[in-house]
Amino acid sequence: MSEEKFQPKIVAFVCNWCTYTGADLAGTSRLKYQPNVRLIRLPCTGRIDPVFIIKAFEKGADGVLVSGCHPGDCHYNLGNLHARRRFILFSELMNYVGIDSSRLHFSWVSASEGKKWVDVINEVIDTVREVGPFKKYQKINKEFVLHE
Amino acid sequence: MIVGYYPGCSLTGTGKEYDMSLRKVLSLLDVQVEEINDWCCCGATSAHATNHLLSVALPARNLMLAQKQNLNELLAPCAACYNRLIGSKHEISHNADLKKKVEFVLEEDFNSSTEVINIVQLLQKVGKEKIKSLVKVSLKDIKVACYYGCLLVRPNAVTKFDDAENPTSMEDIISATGALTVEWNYKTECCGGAHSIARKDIVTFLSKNILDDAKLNGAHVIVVACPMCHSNLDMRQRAIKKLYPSHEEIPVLYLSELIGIALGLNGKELGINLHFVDAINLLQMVKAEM
Amino acid sequence: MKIGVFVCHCGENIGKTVDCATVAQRAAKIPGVAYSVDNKYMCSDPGQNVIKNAIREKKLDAVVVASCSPHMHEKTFRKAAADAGINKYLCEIANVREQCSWVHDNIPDATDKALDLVRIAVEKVKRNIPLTAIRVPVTKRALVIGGGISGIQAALDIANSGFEVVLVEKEPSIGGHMSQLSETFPTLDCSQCILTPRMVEVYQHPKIKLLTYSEVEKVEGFIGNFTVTIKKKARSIDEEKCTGCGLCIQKCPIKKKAFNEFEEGLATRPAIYVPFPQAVPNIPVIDRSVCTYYQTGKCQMCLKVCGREAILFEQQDTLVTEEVGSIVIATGYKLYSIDKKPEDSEIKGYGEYGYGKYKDVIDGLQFERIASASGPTNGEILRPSDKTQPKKIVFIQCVGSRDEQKGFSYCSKICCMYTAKHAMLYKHKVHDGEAYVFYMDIRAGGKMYEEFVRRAIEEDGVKYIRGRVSKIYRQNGKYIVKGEDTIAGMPVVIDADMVVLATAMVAQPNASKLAQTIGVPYDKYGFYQEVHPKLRPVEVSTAGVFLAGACQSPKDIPESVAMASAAAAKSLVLFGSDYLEREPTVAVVNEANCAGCFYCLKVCPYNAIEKKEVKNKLGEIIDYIAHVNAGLCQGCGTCNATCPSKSIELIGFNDEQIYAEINAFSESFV
Amino acid sequence: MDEKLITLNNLKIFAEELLKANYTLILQDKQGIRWEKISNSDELHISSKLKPTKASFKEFVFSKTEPIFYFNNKNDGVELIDSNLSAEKMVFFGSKPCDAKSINIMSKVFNWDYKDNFFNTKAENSIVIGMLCEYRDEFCFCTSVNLSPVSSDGSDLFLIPTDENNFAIRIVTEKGREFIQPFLKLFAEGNPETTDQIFKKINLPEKGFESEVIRSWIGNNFEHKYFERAGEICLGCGQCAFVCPVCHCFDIVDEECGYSCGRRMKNWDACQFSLFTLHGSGHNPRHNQTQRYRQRISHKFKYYVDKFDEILCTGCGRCSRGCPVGIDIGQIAKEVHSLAANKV
Amino acid sequence: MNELREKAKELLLNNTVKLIIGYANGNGHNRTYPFIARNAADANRLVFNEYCVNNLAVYLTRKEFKGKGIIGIVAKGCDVKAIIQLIQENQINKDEVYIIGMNCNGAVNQLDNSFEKTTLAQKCINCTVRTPALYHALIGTTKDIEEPADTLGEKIKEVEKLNADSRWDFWEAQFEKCIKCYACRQVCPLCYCEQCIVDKTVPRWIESSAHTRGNFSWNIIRAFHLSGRCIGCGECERVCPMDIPLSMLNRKMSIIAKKEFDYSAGVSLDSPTLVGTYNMKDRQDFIK
Repeated sequence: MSEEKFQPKIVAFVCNWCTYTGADLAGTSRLKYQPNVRLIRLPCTGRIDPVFIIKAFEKGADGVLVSGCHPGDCHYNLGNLHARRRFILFSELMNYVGIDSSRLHFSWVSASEGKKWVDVINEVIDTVREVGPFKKYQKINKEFVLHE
Repeated sequence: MIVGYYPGCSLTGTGKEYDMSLRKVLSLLDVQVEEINDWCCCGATSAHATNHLLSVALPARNLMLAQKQNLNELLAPCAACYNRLIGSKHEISHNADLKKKVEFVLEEDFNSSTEVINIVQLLQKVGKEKIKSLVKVSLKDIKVACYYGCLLVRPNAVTKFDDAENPTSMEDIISATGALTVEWNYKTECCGGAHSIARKDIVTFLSKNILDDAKLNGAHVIVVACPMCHSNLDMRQRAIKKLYPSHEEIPVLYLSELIGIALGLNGKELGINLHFVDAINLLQMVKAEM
Repeated sequence: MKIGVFVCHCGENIGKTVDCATVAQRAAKIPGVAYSVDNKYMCSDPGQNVIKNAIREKKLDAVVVASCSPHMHEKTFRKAAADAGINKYLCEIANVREQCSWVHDNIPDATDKALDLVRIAVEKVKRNIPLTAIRVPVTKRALVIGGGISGIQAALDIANSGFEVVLVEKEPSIGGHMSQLSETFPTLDCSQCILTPRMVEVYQHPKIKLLTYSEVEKVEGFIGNFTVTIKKKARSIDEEKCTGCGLCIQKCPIKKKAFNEFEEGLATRPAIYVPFPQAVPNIPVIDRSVCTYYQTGKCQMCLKVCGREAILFEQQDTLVTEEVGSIVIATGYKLYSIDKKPEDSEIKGYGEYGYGKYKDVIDGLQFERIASASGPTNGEILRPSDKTQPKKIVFIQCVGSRDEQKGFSYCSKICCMYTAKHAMLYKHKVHDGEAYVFYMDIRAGGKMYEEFVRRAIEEDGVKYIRGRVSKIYRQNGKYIVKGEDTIAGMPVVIDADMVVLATAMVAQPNASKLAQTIGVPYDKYGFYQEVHPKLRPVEVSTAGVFLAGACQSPKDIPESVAMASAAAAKSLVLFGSDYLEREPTVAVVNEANCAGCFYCLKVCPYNAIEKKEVKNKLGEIIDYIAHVNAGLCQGCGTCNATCPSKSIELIGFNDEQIYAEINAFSESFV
Repeated sequence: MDEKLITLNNLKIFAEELLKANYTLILQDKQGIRWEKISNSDELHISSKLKPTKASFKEFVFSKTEPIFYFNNKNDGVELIDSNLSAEKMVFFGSKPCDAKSINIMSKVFNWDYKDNFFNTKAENSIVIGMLCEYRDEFCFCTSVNLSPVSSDGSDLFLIPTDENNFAIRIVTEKGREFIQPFLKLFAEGNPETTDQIFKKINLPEKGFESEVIRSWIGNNFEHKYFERAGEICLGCGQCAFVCPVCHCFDIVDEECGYSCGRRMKNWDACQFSLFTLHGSGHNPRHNQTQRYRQRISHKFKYYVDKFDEILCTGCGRCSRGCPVGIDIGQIAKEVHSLAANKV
Repeated sequence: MNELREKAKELLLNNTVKLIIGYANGNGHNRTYPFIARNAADANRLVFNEYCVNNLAVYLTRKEFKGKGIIGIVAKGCDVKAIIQLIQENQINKDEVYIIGMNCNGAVNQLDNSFEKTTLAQKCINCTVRTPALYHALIGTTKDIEEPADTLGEKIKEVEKLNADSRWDFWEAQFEKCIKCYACRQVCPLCYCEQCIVDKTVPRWIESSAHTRGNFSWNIIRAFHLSGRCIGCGECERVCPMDIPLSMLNRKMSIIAKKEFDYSAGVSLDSPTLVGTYNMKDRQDFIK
């Protein structure tokens, strides 16, 4: 009997103009990807605060993806550039405290890259599946959980 | 500076003066060459005409040998060797299936990080300033036509070196010796290449066009960086003369030989005496010894 | 709060992979959901009525529609909600089609995911607040940047509708590239004959303010309310006094020195000059880089001969500020400069063609000037090197275009046509001449275009060779063109007297700078990026800015003119109302908590954050805190994410809403 | 008074037995930071000369954070679920008199009207094995708050080192007696008089102030300008309260456990935080730090005494040792005392 | 010391400053504590020596002092870095502070509350601002000091060498200890928010409960909010009652800022801030 495959939970924070639209395009093109991801639509990667990512882990995510427009494509011109700098700092910090790039992913997916979206999301899911459930975070999430 | 050295078959045979001159010049330029042990055929000519996998696996083996000798850079003086080595590396890294096959043949993982370079690239790394500082014999009186042939800069996407249609890197290096380089039109035209043996008529005709244009534009000498080019342009001049009696001979030197002259080496040391077309006049022009 | 959930089957589109009935049933258990139902087609009239009736009958406060992407029908459903009497911002969409049913095929997984998406939307909508659109007044005045045919057309269309236009041209005269052309395809009518009346019309139009020799320096504000700073470069001429008599130009002692831009270097001009005889305005300009007075302090010949004392050597650049409501960018193109590598070293030149080295290897615009009756040869086809008539001429298409090696993969679109035109003009003027055209493909899509090319081949005997040229070199006074005829499968060598290269149309060299000034996205080639390639081809992502002509991509004259009129129409749509309604999703500052570090101000792409004074009871300023100018804010939320204390929040996507959305995941994860 | 003797070796065996009997042993950690549970008698590390840990063992009876109940938000209403009370039996081993007293002091506030079961359950399940204290530094002032290094007040059992390898152990409470009963075989009989001799030799910290003087002065000098200077450098962190063995203020917050369910948490709070008294309206009755600092002094030396006849301070000196800006409560009390004495 | 007192007296007497934030001696022990001098008598109590570890810049943004006229402050080079950062972040007006800059020969390491051990503080190793970068008056002289090894840098490298799981375990053990007393925040000159994100209740991004999850979020976000802003005074680590090695976080962020953006906080009034600016060339190899 083969063991059931671990189904990771991925939260994706995406910008409305590029990645969300790119994900729509994947749908319109009837491309298929694994269903383990839930998107949260934001106006811009500039809106994505590191606390969102931490909160997603606190809520049980095994992996997080942040995705927005390629530099130069930002609907708001600069939002993604500020976000990029922010996430250089934050991803380094997360890596330092033990949340490395196998759980925390970043991508630029434009509105026309439906295929890339599918590739990125499958890659993220596969990578997280490989490293398994985020037991380390689950342990601290379970402190004070009521066992019935 | 230490650089790996892949001589290939030509440099041990018809092109041995290329090997001689190159080793001498590089030692003057403080470049140590480390020949890769147990190297084999680069896969040019026969292999890549008959068996694609073989033509990739042969250079792959050589690259892995270089890797094992911890060589960061591998010099392939022969343009054909250069082309095979760099081309195979490119192909393997862009084709996972091929990589698997090659690894099966090699019986090891292919993970080459060695950079394959040609002689012009090596001299660029050495630097014009360095060459200039060591020049003993000024070549300011001679005019040089730089002949690139087909393999040195192509395919551009793989070599990522110079402009395939209008290369100028050799001219730039030669300017360090003080020699003048002429603007001419046949620097990338075909010399007939491997037809040398089977279709002498084609080679004679194509080579003649190249030699003529060089002369027409005032060159005293043609400089090449490929043993095949050299053999066609140098060896075929007698045949040309038979067909076109008015043909005047023009010496064809390897890039290393020309630089060797400038660095004060004599003709014999550089193997210039081994050429079919005499270069004695050229050497006299710069008052260099044969 | 009573929330209604409406799950759409979208026919089979959603229904076949998402069990919509189950989603609706399970959604009913979500705290706050008072009503939940599925329907075959939610966006249809009956479907919308289901929503409207439920809102009225169940007294719903907010609705969630699980359907296609919000980009598709958010507006539809928000309107339906509004029709039924709730604020339209209390309607949220769960995207269960594009991001669920269409991309997954396992029904249980897709159904679970759909329910999650519904739950996320429910949690968000619980925290939505009723909003009203922001109204901002519209300045009914347009700025047109670029005075080529596109700019001229856009300016005239807007002005003729009764609105003021400011037309800015960086050169001393309007007219653009079209004024350099000899004849135009496919009719072969004289370019200047059709253009110059338009130029004069612009000049005389009471509603058009023409600023030539000027450049846009700074653009502030937003749709309907732009403030534009324009630099008027010093002409060294008093424009009020100058009558355009031209005496100064005749008397200028350095006639043969300066590079003549208009003639593409095929002729020279004096230091004081008008670019061409029909220039508008007909006012000269002094080229200070060559003028003897500016170089040595002596001469002043122009000043001496000018009866109107219109020469102003001390004139300075001045800055002009204009208030406009819309901006039309019509900055056009440049020809790919083939003689040297562009600064961006990724792009390689065509050294093998010898442009720049051989005087008789010229580009298309130079040929236009040679063929033009007002050009340096008065329309006679003479080659630049020795002014003899070329008997054999080779035209090469796609020089730069469609050549990834040189950095431009795109087709320049007009070269097939103008090369045919050039060959034809040549054959018309040199009857015994031979014309060869090397081409890759003939792309003659357009009214009467294919016929035009056929005419060149069949009636005028132009020889078309399908293939590329590898090398051009000089031998015995001839230009040896070596190429390949791919149809015959043979190499071709032509000993030509002259070669014309149809070089690529590329973006203006400073296109990216202007783009950044205005806030317009641009593609990797530097062409401005439209919002949607099909449905919104003249708009850019910055609202109120429109594109016309070749600044967007290579275009011919009729396309440029059509696009210019379209851009004008878009401006007029804007001017059709006194107020603009804008999405109210803007940032607001929690003034009690703002510490005034102003990181928000630093990251705001729109300069929408201002420093607001905080005063004590005595009226003394005791602190500064951030304040959002809602007119400028576009709602990106970068400030919100940057603010360490979250004292600035983006309405519609505030922290509480996003928190609730993230939290909505946990059930599926616990 | 009952007194027993025990060797160091047997003390270890005693610890071993306690672990076997499912007691949780809690000791000062080796880094001097806080008290920690040990799982092995080899880790038994006690000495009368140890410096007090930065934090007291308060967190074991009054948790820094704990759920008081859970809730489940459903479409048809809210379901409440009680929190489990821990029945862990805890032994605080080697507590200094200034720590040992803390449970008694806090017990008063947790029982004066509402009986706080969270505290009481833990307190009832706790055994405090106090120990004579031979540590002194300039921050110690137990004698000024009516305690002393030899006080067994608050301890159930009290250890007195007689030499390097031997201890006397005094049975202080009935609870202590019951607790030790099963293990008596490890103990020999002792003589209280010998240990009294030891007590006499112990060097006591100098008494710096009379707490009663402080109490009455504060009552009459609420607006005294002394407080303005005393508290002006306070940065408003909660360290003093959190390391204090008897500070017991807490905050109540809700947090999620998952989607639409959550728990109500009881968390430590501190009167030095500006949020401590912030009203929902935005009004803050103690709007500056000096007022907050005055509150701290007043609560410790007056209000608690008025209400419970107990000083809310054991003189352990932790808050002064740890204060980021060096505010020394013993010093301040001394200054207040001299203000009172000089009738300023 | 006399020079400082004289200068302080002069400033107070001629009303250049309203008050001076400085250091005074404790009672009997070596430690000094922050002291507000308002008159000449107060000025005579001011001291400056190697025990003056506190970063007094924290007081500049406090409501009790801010906006009530020019404040004088006795500041070491590192404290001045904080002042520069505060000016850049619009927290204090450059014209409303009078910096009495102290040439500094290093502060002692507070291994013990009473400063009995006098090794050089970690923050003083490789100090580049022993003479402050900005001051109105400069007092004292610098002399050569012996610097111990940079053990903090070593510790960071050791943690970096661990694998991700072990890094997590290391930090989990550290953060578990946190009691949320917020001494780190209160003592930090750059934690000046009117309302800290941890105190924000709608929504509560960071749980205020002192359980490991809440502590993890708190310490991570604090480090993140300080990235590119922390000037490395080490006060947070010094005051942490639970001995959490906060400098290992903050120093790491400074190292990243230096490596990725060649940026150091508090160096100059004219340099742009790290967050709030961007560069087209910013690294993006971590972005797919």
